[in-house]
Formats: sequence, C-alpha cells, structure tokens
Amino acid sequence: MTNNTTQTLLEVRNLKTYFFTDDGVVKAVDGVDFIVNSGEILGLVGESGCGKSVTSFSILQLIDDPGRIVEGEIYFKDRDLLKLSEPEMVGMRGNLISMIFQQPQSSLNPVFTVGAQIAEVFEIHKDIDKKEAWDEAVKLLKLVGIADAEEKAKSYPHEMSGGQAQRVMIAMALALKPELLIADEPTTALDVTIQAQILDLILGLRDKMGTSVILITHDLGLIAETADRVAVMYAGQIIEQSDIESIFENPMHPYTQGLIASVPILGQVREELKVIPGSVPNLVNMPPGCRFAPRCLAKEEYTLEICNRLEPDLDKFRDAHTVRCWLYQDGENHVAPMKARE
Amino acid sequence: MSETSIDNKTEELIRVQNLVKYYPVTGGVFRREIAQVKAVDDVSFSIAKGETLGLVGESGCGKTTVGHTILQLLPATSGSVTFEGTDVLSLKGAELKEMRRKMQIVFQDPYASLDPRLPIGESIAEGIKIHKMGNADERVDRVIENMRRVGLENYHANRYPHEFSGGQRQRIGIARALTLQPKFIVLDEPVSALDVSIQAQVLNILRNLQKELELTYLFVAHNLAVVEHISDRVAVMYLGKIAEMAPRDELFSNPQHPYTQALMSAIPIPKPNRKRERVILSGDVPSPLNPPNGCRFHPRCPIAKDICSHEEPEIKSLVSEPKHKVACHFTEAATQ
Amino acid sequence: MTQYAIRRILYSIPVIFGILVVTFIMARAIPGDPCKAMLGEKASAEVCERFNREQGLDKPIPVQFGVYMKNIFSGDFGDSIRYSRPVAKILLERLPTTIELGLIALILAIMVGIPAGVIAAVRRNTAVDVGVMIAANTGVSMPVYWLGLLLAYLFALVLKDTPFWLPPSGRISAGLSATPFFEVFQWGIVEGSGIYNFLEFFANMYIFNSIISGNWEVLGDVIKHLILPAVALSTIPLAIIARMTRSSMLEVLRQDYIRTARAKGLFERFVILKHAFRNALLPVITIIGLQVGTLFAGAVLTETIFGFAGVGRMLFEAITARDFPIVQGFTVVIAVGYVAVNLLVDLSYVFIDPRIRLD
Amino acid sequence: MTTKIELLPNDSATDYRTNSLFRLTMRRIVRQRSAIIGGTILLFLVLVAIFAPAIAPFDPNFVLIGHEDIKRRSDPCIHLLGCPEDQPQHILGTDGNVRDVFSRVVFGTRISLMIGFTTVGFAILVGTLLGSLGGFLGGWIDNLIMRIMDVLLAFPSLLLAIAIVAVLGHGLQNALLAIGIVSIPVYARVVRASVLSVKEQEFVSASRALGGSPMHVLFRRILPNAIPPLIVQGTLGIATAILDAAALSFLGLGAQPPTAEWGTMLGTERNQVFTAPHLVFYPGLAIMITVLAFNLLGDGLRDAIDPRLKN
Repeated sequence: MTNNTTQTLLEVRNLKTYFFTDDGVVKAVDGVDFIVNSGEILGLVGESGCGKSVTSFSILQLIDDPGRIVEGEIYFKDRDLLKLSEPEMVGMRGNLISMIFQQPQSSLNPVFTVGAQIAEVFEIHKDIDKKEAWDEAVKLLKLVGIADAEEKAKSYPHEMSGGQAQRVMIAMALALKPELLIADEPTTALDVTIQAQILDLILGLRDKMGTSVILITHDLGLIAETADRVAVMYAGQIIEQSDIESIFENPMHPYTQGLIASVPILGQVREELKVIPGSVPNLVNMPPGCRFAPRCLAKEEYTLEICNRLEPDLDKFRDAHTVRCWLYQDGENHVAPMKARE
Repeated sequence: MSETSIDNKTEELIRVQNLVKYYPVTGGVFRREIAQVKAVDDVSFSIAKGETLGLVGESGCGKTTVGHTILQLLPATSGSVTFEGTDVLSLKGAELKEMRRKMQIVFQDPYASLDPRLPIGESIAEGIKIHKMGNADERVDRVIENMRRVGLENYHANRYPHEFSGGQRQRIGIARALTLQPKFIVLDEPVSALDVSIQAQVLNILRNLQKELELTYLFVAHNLAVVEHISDRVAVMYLGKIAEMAPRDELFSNPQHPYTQALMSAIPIPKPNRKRERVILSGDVPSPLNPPNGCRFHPRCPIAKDICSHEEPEIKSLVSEPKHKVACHFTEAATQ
Repeated sequence: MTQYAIRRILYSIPVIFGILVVTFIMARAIPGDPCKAMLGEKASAEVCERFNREQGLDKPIPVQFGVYMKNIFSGDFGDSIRYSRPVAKILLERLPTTIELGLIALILAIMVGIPAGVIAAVRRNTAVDVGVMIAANTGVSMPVYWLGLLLAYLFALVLKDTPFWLPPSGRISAGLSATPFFEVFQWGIVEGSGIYNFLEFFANMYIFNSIISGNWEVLGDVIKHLILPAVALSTIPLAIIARMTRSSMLEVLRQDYIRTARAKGLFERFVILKHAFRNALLPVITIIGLQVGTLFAGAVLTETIFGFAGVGRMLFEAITARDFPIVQGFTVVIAVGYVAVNLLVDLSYVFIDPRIRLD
Repeated sequence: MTTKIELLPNDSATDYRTNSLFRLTMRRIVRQRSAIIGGTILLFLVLVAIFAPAIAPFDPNFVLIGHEDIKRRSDPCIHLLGCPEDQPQHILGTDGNVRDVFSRVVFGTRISLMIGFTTVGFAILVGTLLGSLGGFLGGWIDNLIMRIMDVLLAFPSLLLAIAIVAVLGHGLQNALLAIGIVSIPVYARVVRASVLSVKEQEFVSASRALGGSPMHVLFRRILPNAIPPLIVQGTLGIATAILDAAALSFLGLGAQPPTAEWGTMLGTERNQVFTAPHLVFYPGLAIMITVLAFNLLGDGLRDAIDPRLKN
C-alpha cells in the first residue's frame, strides 16, 4: 500500500498521566509528545516502568483507578480524543483504534468461546445479527492462520496455546480494519519461534489493510526489524525520536547509546557489555533537571552542571531527529559542548 | 550414549549421563497416573572446570528441569550425575548437605528467590549458618566480602528485599550462592526477568566472578544472544532432548540442526535494513506429554522426510568437527 | 466433565461416612451413664437395663455401629424419647417449615446481596461503596436472635396500630388455617398413605400451598408472619454474599480480559454485566452454598424466637430435654443435606466455568 | 578483582534506615480505615475489660434488693439526662434479679474477649499443626488430615458446636471446647494452603540448595511466611467465636446464669423484650460492637497484607 503524502494520523501533545497512590503521585507519563503518520509503524521503546504501556492505554483512555490523564491533547485525525464524550470514545475503541496486549491468554475472557469474543466486535460496532457475526469471526480466524477455524471458533481460551491466543487477539483487533493498531509488547510472552510467526502475521495484515501501528516493546531488535520510526522513552518522557536508520546508526541521547550498547547481539561476541549504571529513578520523586542525569556518563565526561538543574526540551536536531539532551542544546549560561546544532 | 569425551586438555568437573525426568500426570476418576510428562528425556553432557555450558531452548523444553535435577532439587527418574567422581544423585543426608557446598544455583525470579522477611545480609549468610562455618565475626566478613563482589555496600546488609531493584536482588542471589565457595553454579535464567540495561550489569558480574573464582557454570536461558555472549559451549534443547551441542563459535557460525537454524533466524537483530532470509517455523511446540514419534522436531521441521517421523536420530559428532554434535538425520554426521 | 462430576460425587462418600461416624460417636460420648443422661438421674437400674437393650447400647461398639448404619440407610432414626414417635416422622413434619423459611431468607440474601456487592465494586471508594461495606460489616457482626427480638419489638409493639404492624410469632394467625391443597381440590387421598405423606410435605410449605389452592387471604397472612424471621435469618448470609460479590468483582475487574472488553468498544455496563459478572460469580456461588449451613444454624435461633415449629426449634427443645435420638437424627439429616447442597453447587460449575470441563 | 557497580540514585550512603517488612505492613495497616476503627474499638474494649472493677459501679452479681429502693427491670436512669435525683442511678437500668445492667455489661467484656482469644488460640494451635504437617509432608498423611477436616466442615459449624455441647453437657467450658473444635478446620486449611504456596517459592528451593534440612526449611522459611494469612483469619475467627459463644449462651447451653455473659443476659430476659427492651438491647449491642471490631480489624489486616486487593 502507498501513501502519496505523509499524513499525521495521531498526534500526542504534552500527555501527562499520573497515578494517585497512597505512596504519592506516580508520574508514569509526564509530558509525552509524538506523532504517528498514516501507514507507518512507530516503535515505542523503553525499559519496564518507563511509561510506554501507560501511554498506549492513555490513547484509548483505558486508565484504571487511581490513574488519571491530567493534561495533554491526543489528536486522532484532527479530533482531540480527550475532548470526546464517553459514547463517542467507546465508538472509537475496537473500531478506528484497536489494541492487542502482552498476555494473550489472560486477555481473553475465560468463559466465552473465542468465536463469540471475536463476533462481539461486529455486534458492537456493526448492525449485524449473531449468525453473520459468527461467520465473520470464523473468516477472521482463517485469515490469521488458524487451521480448522470452524471448530476452533467454538473452543475456549484455555484450550489454546499462547501463539493461537495472540492470533485470536489480532483477529479481534483487526476485525473492523482500524486505522490505528496499538500493539503492547505483543510477542514478549511468547517463545522466539512463535514470536516470529506473530510478527510475520501482524506485518502481513498491516500491508493488506494499511493500518498504522504503534509497536510497544523493550526489544531493540524487534524495533529495528519492523518499525519505520522510533520513539525512545525514559522515566515517563520521550527522550529521542527519529526514523529507524538514524537512531540505530547515530543514536544521540546517552541513554539510547547505552541501551544499544548493552544488548548482546547474536553473532557479535563482545568481551564486556557496556553498562548503564544504576537503575530507573523513582517515579514519585523524580530528580530535578534531566531525569537521566544521575546515570549519565556523558554528563560526567563533559562535566555538564546544567543537567542537574534544568530539564532539557525535546528539540529537533537534524531533519526529523529530535532529542531531549543538553549535549545538543543551549540553555541559560549553557553552550552545547558538542556544537551539534550547526 | 556417545557423549563422554570432551576436550582432553581440560579437566572434567561434572558429567551428566542419560538424565531422565518424567512427571506423572494423574487423571480419571481416581486420579491415577495415566501418563508422563517427559520433561527431560535422555540428556547427556559434561562440563569442564572453569567452563560455561549454555543450555538454551524454548519454554517447556526441559532446560530448567535439567538444572534442578542436577542439584537434586527435583528427584531424577533415571540417569546419573557425576561431580568430581562422586555420584551426586545417590547422595542423601549429610553427604548431600556436604555436596551442596560445592554446587549452587541462582534462580530466575529475583523477587521470589529472596525470603521477604529477612534482611538481605541474613539471606546471604543462610548457607554458612546452615553449615556452621566460622564464628560470628568470620561470617560477617564472608557476607560483606561477597556483597562487595557483586557490587553491594556494607550498609545494604540490614535492608530488606523489597527495598532493592530487580537487578540488585539478582546480585544478592548471586552473593548468596557464592558464600559457600562453590565450584559449580547452575544459573537458571538469571537475567531473563531483568531489563536490558540491567542484564548487562549482571552478565558482566557473572563473567568477572567466573574469572576471579574459577567457577564453572551451567547457564540456562532462552535468549540465544545472551547465551552466545556468556558461554564457551552451547547445547540446544528441544522437547526434553539435546538437538545440537557445540563450542560457541562453531555453533553460531555453522548451525547444523534445522531447529537451531530456525531459532537463530527468529531472533530479531538491532540493525535496521539488514534483510535476512528468515526461517519461520509453523505450528506450536508440541506438548511434552505426547512428544511426536521419531525425531521430536519433525512436525515443524522444514526439511523433514519420511524417516524423521518414525526413526529417532541419535546425537552424533560431525566428521569435520568432532566437538560439534547434532541429532538430525540430515547432517554430514549421518553419513559417517 | 463427567469425570469431574463422578469424582466430585465419589468424594462426598467418605464425607458422609464421616458424618455418620461423628454422629454415632456423639451418642456414645455422653459423659457418665447415657441412660441417666437421657431418662434423668432418677431412672432405676431396671428401667436403664431395658432402655439399653431397646437402644442396643448393651452390644459391642462395632455391632452398634453396624446397626446404626443399617437403620439410617433404611430411614430409621429411632424413636424420640420425649414423644415416643419415630424421629423420621417428626423430621418430615418439621422440615417443610424450615425449608420455606430458609428458602425465603436465601432468596432475599441473594437478591439483595449480589446487586449490593456489584454496585459497591463498581462504585469503589465512593460513598455508596463505604455505605454498603459498613452495612455488610454490621450485618455479619449481628447476633441473629438479637436482631430478631429488636425487629419483633419494633414491628409488633412500636408500630402497632399502623399498617406496618407485623406479627411477632407463629406461622399463621389464629382462626386461619392452611388447608392442604389436595384436600381443597378434593383429591380424596387416604390419610397416612405414602402419597398422602408426600403431598402433605409440600402442603406444609404454606406459601406454596396457599398459592396452589388460591387462598390469597392465607397467603397474605403467611407472608406477614414470614417477613420478620426471614429478614433476621437472611442478615448474615446477605452480608457475606455482598462482601464476597464485591471482592470477587474487584478481583475480576482488574483482569486483562476486562481491559480487552473495554478496548473492543463495549459500554461499561456491558463490560460489567456480561464480561465481569459471569467470572465473578464462581466464588459467590460457592459462598452461597456455604450459607445453607449458616441458615440451618440460624434457624435454631430464629425459629426459637419467632415460635416457628420447624426443625431448628425442635432441635433446640430436644437438646434441652436431652432427647438424643432427635438430636442425632436431625444432625445427620442436616449435615447430609448440607453436603448435598454443596455437591450441587460444585456440579453447577460445569455450566458456568468452561475450564472445568477439561479436567 | 571486584566489580564496581554504581548504586541507585536514591541510595545515598547516609540513609541507614531500613524498612522491615513488618514496619512496611504496619504502615499499610495504618492506612486502612477499617483496621484503625476496628483496632480503636478493640483497644477500648480491652481497657474496659482490664478496668472493669473500676468502671462498673456495682459487682455484676450484686442483688440490689434491700440496699436500694429499686424495682426489678427498672428502666435506665441517668441523672444528667433528667432522671429525678431521688431515684437511684442505673445507666442501663436493672434486670429481673435487680442487678445493675451496666455493671454486668462491663464485666461481660472480660468473658467475651476471653472466649474469643482462648478458642481461637486453641484452634490455631491445633490447626497450624495439622495444616503444616499435611501441607509439608503431603501424601497419605495430608489426605487423611484433610478428609477429617472435610468431615468437620460438613456440619454447619454452629450446629456442630450445639451438638457437641448437647453431648458433653451445658456450660461455658464445654461451649469453649466445642467452638474451638469446630474452628480447627478453617486454620488447618489456611495454613496448609499457605504452606503449599510458600513451598513453591524460589527462596525455599534456595534454602534447600544451600543444604537446609527439611526442619530448617519448614520452621525457618515456610511457616514464618505462612503467618500473615493466619493472623487475618484468626482475627475474623475471633469475631465468629464470640458470636457463636453468645448464641450458645443465649440458648442456655453456654455460660450459665448468673454469669455476666452477654448471650446469657439476653437469653434469660428475652421474653421481656416488649416490657423491658433495654434488657435485650444493651447486651446485644455489646456483642455486636465487639464482633464488629474484630471483623473490621480483620478486614483491614487482609487488605493491608494481601497486595492483590490493593491498587
């Protein structure tokens, strides 16, 4: 499928989703901006607790108590989803925007057959009767590569393997040919050989339907092999965003650099892996200044003192490559040491 | 089985021969045993002193069971484990307790592997207390020494597991295994529950400790890249059996078993625009309850022929590289 | 599925055997001379000897147990000492009253408890939730008999001469009688015959009887008499069911598949009523089964207070009068009935939870 | 060589304070509204029980006839609330034997708390023994123990207690024994379940791998971790025990008159509900408040200990 001009399908601006717990306010997502162009796959990458899943749930407004979206705009085709009424938003879910999850088996309701669960999507959004919906469900099961679809439609989630269950979830999510699919770690719970099958399936169906995808994962390899653009998250913020080549060949943020260097790569034996010291800061008590500063080796190298005081912005650097780092930005009394701006 | 000789130059520390572990499956009205899960089915290998053997495979292939059975955390169904000439599986009581000083284990789940009620210093000291080693002062010294080895500070000893991050907890687990000064450690998926940047910390620690303390590892994992990084030799398991085993560089440059090949091609590599020829296996991993006849891999194998469905391939050395062993009808070994 | 059912049924056999052993031991474990305990301290040696012979107490224990088993399986629970009538007959007369009262109380508890629990879970941490939980916690802490007495005081005395007045005791007002439906219809069944006893059992459930025979005046009166004891009896089960429904719903609502249901575009009420409720029902049904036990025990207290001639009150009177055959017989039947109800509950899972079928 | 790893950013070396799991749990308990309310009421009740002789104006069994000009079953008279000064003050009135009801209710606290703690203590002791034995050893021992527990559970518990008292004879001691016996299965099951779940944890395997004997593993690793659910169940169990004991006494099977036990007080005066409702109302209220305190506390403890119920 082709897009003559790149169109923005989804734009998230300054999204903040906080969790109001007994231990304090957890700022799981704290000022996230990114865009998804129609027809592209955006990889959202980061370590556990960085807020990538919360970001995706925020788009569909599936945040449970005690979480709340406190600020921001989410434009989907020029309509702010956060300003929609509840029935309007419900009409979007599963229809124009749908989602698949990390644990396929627990994401299916154990007391209904998988066929009924897929058919339900049609019953909700399309005015068709039960029989037709069921037939559609069986067709979809065939489409996602489930052999013996008529019989399998009558089985229950516990009778399926993880890979099959994820196929069912994909069938359900793509039933109405949505414009945006959010895939939240869709293969993390699966074995590698099954992961390859599922990825193959998602990519194949996407090519057929032209759906845009947000692929959320912690696996850099997965991103490299599937995504068109990447957004890297750290401690509730996007710290770097660019097209796929640029980020792997020329990572700019010290965190991205460290992340790429710390992964063992098949066929590339290194004596010692590079290490990012320390661990992710507490989301209740964020350090002032740059959130990565306490672990940042570049900050030490260039003896940047501004990092501990002021938070850098997510600035456009080269073409569409944006990065949130003082190494490349001038601030009050701070001159970027790498002179990277020219 | 043919797995007996390893590198002559190095000294063999542990040998596992024909290890079998079946779990009973009960069912029917009276919950009688109606079948067996063949979790580990005739597995043999040996590990030399100071070596790391990587044991890799998908979930349910029996790799964790191998590790636990070697340490007698699970009773073996049959087979033998010889450690420095002693048959480990027949040990009981005081002898077993003594053997436990030499063989240790680090677990997968850093959250579950520490007693939540104990300050971590106590957890690390548990082994030396059980074995009544040294007096109180010496114990404290030993605990602190091992905490430092894994990058923890003195004052951490009085803290509780919930006050640490996942990576730190895994390091505590390593320190606990080290206090008894073992020669051999089973590392049961030690980094699979950790974030990538933390994985590297733990992997580096494990490597450095091995050099410093001349440890021997059995490294169990499902991540091929991690196994490649840390192992000297690698064994690939599929449904309770070893499919292929070879020195690391040999295995990764010249994989023979179609399963190994598929596994390697399925792993995404963080380098964009590198279009690879992918082998995508069809179907799910069969249940070890009813493993397929013949070669266990044949229903998913892209090159399977008739023979594969009724004749089980033996694990044999390659003609060109005797240290490289494969259990497949269609490798050069078959024509040997 | 059938295997699960068969295994579950076979499972209850040793339990029922255990019940028989326990009740058997009970009658033999009376400290001192059982004869004197039952007939009173003044019973003479000869009377006791004859009593022991009649009751079979002079035989060796294993023989006694054999006889006991044989009798029970042939429906013979011995004779009441006080009434000199078969225990089984007394039980059959009394059971309908208790079943009727218990059923009404159980229905009340379910009809109020489940919706209250669901609403509290959905409106978690709001005033509604707090209110339901306070009420539920107070409910489980309430002595049934105390609540019964207070209700009687309030509705029979304080609200006397108002339309809200309710009778404080009895099943039916003096002057009214619940003529058995088969007599109303003049089926001409011979008194004392098997079919007569069978129909009489149902006729003794007054609500059922008055509906069948269309006697609305009696129906109204019977319901008026039932309200207070049923409310008192249902308090604890109601509170327990509400609490269990709430916590079960909360548990289910945080499951992954609920998020899936929402992501599909389902309206919240369907998410709750279709996807969450059915999954939340399992532990609730288990707890309902267990409430049958609470009801039987509560019946002893409630029937005593409200002058209901049911099993519970009879049991209480028998204990006071040391009428052991009745205590023993009633205990066996209640325990076996309780086991049977819980067996049915377990079997009902098959229809609610597809995961059980695999077993 | 040693491997140097930098510490967590918030791991400042000066922070030597530690948070044990116990302290953490205590903090979570304090956040539970119901636990606080229940705990406060309980504390109050314990104080009342301890200082009963100081609080109560009369001996609970003291018959006032001949000492004061007072009738049987007289209504409450509180001078501050307008009861004429010439009438003797009895906050909760007097009972059928012309005893001060308030004093009897105050002293009843002692008996009820004693009942709760002793029966549940006994049941926990026996239940823990049976449950840990079954859960740890498994096999036929486990089967036998659990089948016996199943039989005990096959009876509605209060009914079984009534039957046991009927056999052993009426009286407070037998009632306590009966309630203790019927509560055993609950604790046996709770302990067995937590032993089974803790047994599967990796830290238990680690203890075995370090050479820990079965006894070491059971007593040092498994049982201590099985205690929290037992505490929750025990607290809720005390509530049930008090309620059941009061019911037995109400039926005349437990504490015998003239003991100042709430259930007994209610039972002996229950026919006076229309003429002297205060004789029924106050003892029952005391039962309810006491039982409620334990229920609230138990509920709060469960929410604090079971993280699944937390957000």
